[in-house]
Amino acid sequence: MTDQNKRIKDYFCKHTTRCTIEGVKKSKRFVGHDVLKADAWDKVTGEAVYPDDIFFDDLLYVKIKRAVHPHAILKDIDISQAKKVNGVVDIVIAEDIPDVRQFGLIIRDQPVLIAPGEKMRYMGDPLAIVVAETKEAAKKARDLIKVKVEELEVITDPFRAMEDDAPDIHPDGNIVITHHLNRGDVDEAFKNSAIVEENRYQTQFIDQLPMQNEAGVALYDERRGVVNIWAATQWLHDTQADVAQSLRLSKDQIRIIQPTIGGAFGKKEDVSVHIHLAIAAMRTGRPVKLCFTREESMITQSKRHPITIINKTGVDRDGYLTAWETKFIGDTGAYASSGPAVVHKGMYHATGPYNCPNLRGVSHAVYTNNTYAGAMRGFGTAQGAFAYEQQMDILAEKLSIDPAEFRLKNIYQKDSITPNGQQLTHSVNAEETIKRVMELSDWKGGRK
Amino acid sequence: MQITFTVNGEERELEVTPYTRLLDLLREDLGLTGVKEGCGKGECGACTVIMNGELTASCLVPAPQADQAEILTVEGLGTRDDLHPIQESFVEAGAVQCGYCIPGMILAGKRLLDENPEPTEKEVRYGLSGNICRCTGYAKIIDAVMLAADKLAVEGSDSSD
Amino acid sequence: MIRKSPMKQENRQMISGADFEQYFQPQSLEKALEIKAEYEDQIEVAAGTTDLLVANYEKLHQIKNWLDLDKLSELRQIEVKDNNLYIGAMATHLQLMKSDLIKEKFPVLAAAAEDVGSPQIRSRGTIGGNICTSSPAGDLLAPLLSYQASFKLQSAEAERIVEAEEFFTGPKRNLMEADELLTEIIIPLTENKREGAWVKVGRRKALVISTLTLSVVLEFEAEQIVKAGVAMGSVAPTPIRLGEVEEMMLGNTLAELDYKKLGQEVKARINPIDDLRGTKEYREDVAADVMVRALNEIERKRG
Amino acid sequence: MKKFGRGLATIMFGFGYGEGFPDHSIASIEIKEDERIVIRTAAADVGQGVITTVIQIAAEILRINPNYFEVVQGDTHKTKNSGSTSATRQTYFTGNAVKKAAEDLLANLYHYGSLEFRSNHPEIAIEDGKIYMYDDPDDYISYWEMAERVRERGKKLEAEGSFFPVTYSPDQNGQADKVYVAYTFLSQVIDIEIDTDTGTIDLLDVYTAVDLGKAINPKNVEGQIEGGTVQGLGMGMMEDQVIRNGKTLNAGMTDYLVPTSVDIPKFKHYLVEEEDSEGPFGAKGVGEPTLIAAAPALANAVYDAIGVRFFDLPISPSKIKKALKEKEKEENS
Repeated sequence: MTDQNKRIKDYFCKHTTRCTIEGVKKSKRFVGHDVLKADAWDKVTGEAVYPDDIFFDDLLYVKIKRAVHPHAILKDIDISQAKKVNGVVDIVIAEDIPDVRQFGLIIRDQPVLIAPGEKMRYMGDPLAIVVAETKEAAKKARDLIKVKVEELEVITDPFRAMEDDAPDIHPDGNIVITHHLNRGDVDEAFKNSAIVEENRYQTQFIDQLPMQNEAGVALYDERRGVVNIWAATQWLHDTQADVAQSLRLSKDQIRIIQPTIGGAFGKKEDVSVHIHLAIAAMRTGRPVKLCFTREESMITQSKRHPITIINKTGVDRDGYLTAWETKFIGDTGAYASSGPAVVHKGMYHATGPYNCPNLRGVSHAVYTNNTYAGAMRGFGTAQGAFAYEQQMDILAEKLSIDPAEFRLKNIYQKDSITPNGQQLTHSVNAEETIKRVMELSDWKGGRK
Repeated sequence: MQITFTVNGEERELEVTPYTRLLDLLREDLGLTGVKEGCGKGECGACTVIMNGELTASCLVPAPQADQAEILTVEGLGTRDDLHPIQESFVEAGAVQCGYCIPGMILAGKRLLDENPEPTEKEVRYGLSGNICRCTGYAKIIDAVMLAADKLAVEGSDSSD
Repeated sequence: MIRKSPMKQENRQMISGADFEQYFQPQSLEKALEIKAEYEDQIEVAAGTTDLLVANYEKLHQIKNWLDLDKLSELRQIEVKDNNLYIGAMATHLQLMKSDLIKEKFPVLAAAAEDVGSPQIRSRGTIGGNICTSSPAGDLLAPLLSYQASFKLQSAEAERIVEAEEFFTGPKRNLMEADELLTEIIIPLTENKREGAWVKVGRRKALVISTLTLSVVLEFEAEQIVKAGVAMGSVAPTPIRLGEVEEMMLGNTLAELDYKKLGQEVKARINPIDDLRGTKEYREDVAADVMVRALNEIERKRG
Repeated sequence: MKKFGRGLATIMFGFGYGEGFPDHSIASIEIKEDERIVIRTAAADVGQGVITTVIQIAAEILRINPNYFEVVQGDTHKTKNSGSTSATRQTYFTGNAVKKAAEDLLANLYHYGSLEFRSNHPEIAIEDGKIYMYDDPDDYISYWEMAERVRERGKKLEAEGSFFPVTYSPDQNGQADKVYVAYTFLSQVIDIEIDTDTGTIDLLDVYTAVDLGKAINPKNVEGQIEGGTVQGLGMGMMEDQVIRNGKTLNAGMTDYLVPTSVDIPKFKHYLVEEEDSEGPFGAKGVGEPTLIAAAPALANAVYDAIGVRFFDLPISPSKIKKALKEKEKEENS
């Protein structure tokens, strides 16, 4: 363990990446050149410290007892058996932390722990924080926690969630947010279109699956009143604020230090281990560690939104888009997370990079009892592209035009107007990307 | 129970329990945190080590089965100032993004090149097929292993001179 | 405010919370069988542990008794005796795929071993483990059925030989008794020319549990098929051998077979389910088509 | 039988948070006496390479080898807000903040240099960590020495830069003058083969052209294209977290599948570099756009191969096989 002691000191500065890259290279230009990655040396030698690589002597291990049903009222939680497991140091339930507030990226709708009388809304909801001397003791105690619940209707589908008689998952109803897009006269334009094509698209839940699961270590510096948290986040200061407000501390009392981050892709925007670690560290006065398993990570943390997209697209005889009507209904699961931004960002990109003067759209982000959906690379627009780019191919075929030609006819140019009415004043080289990819792939036209 | 094994050329004697995985033993008892846990079920390759000459998922080895074994982790390959040619290739090919899969990838690449010093691209792909990477799309990692093959070939011919 | 835990002091003893009692690592088969006889189903058998540690992930500390066969090098042999191939139960997938003997005499088994999981799994996972786990998706199982393998089950008191076909009784179930260990896999050799084909279908190209496997092994005297082994995995509660389809092929030459019809016969005799890896309908349709593919491959190999 | 198919998709992505959301990054750079140049930013490097990007930008402006740089990142108590590593924004936002800080620092090197050499700015040369008069390169002051002299003046050789462009919140019709700071465009052609026996897709080649303004580090951009595309292809053909009645049936990597090294296609890239964006050196972000075209291009390629459109993701072997059967029935009747 002496190796570890030696390293503990380094963790306060391990977030520093020393650039050893260019060595003897004499070039005076660096932008536009393949400068080797500054962090690669640490990563190819195994020296890079990721959150779960941090150890302290006297370290305690944390496990979280999670929901037993996707939608149920917690009636009773019994930790008496769990407390008897040798090596258990603390088991925290909601009544132990009455002042702690809900957290969340955009809407603070996520509870830190579910209290009796409150609802669990998906399988990842936390019921208790178990802290023990060993991982095994923590796991054993977690599995001995007994829970009684009153089961409610499980809402699995946003369309069911939007029905009048569906139970409310959150007090303000199941539609988190609605956005609209309106430009020009869509109805008139459809009437004058040569072809109108309407299709319904459906995307799926996707896990960002960064190779490193959520993990972290925390240590409470009682003298200064500062909780040090070593854990990944994509937005350091926002996570700091979210944790601080939840624990009713000042921002300065939460210090987050990023170890090396083992991938994120949107999954590490939300709070994961941070608040529970802070609570465990403050209550025990000892360093604490919490690492999610892959299963826990998949069940508990955010997903890519499944979005139902209904696209109705009109085109004139010459192959120019005339009108586009779209609906985006996104399943944001049990909590809002980035959902209130994701679904309509998808809609704002509903037409792809194509000129279309008449446009109507509506988007809803809807609560269900599924694992909550949040940010993932593409942020609603990946789902949208699956729909709009198939619309384009379908229309091209009906018009008997090469799909690349059809795109070139409609592609944005400088001064084109986006669905939001934004005039594109600079850096609009979409047409060139089509021409270049045609060249690169030796494109010879459409379907054989 | 007591086990004796060789890690990165150094003989170690350790007290273990059967529910300790080789992964935990290496990371927690020996501080070799270049061995990573990505799934705990042999489905991702992040915990790959070379055990008795073969690629092994250290998350699927109970510690007592490591008794008498010879184990190589990424820490045993090269250091920051003296990289092994395959580590160097990963740096130069731009194969490293988040880096979490990289120690396992490097060992998979090394095992492949030990057996097959002049692999085809297809053979490299199969050699790395037990290691999941979510960042790079594998292309630059495959490049890195091909580059390492070239470097090792040159090195080999130099030393035989 | 977060208050300090009242439990903090009283519980500071260093203790694991683990339930483990015994770990046996016998040096001889005889000793292993004794231990198995004593503990019966109260002990977990550890071979390559690629299934055991997955099944017990996060619960390893709850395994009370371990019987580790790792030191039984006698169970890692691959050899020919009396016109039979004997494979020790502890032989790994890697051993199988690299064995010249198996590549030459039982190429379908070698090919299946090469398709198991990943290099990391193949170096540790054993043929005995694959058999004893008895998953309908176990990659070696269909080839073992089509080569008409049998398994030697030993207890401290007795031993018996069981045909592979009879061994599997349900998903992850087999007819091993609690005091028995699988020690050897026996596959008959033949003087006849034998040709086979292996098909593994999965949702990606590596590191994947099979959606369906097919193993076809035909034995020829001149051009005539005199023996046939057609077996599949992941299309029924156990890996299955399709005896009726084999019957239809016997006595014929390849040229006399209607491949497409045989595909339909295969499809009619399997009973797959819908699961995450594929639908029932998918497995049925693919089974028919890959049977045709397998027969074409055999025809091509025979030139 | 194998059936070849080719599909095209073109996408756009408005990056940055946009929509009037306060979106900014703050960074600082300090030249130290001990031959280090320290960049401080809270921008999270999740593997994409922002550390390297900001070093390249600062090295370019400050005319000194990247070797001297050290990046302090990811500590709430040592850095100021850089915004999130999301929305494809770090190269553009933190890149600009670092560039501004570096420019401020360079200007101050000239300022203090002109004081030391008692000369005008145009007479001073700055390169390779040295400040000197054009007519006497041997009589130079190193950056490190200058840091010391500036300290003696009671100041630090340090600068902070921020980037805080304006966007506007859309009205109830979704309309505003500037909703996103800029858009990245990307076109991709994907070639596949479908095995009609098994309904599985073989990925052959992927061709990509991306309008990214300027590649600060072309190799890292390629890494983004390859990684993003493979994630997009995973979305297109295999990834699916199955949640039934609120419970995930495939939690874990045994049955939640992402592509392996044997599943991926070969790549060819073209970078459209007009250097016409307001990002550093004309750069735009590429992180997210590299994922987006893959699934639709794949869907279009599947249609090209077998004449069936799929409106649900992922396009799994089960769905393809069923569609092939139905199509065959249709054609026979």
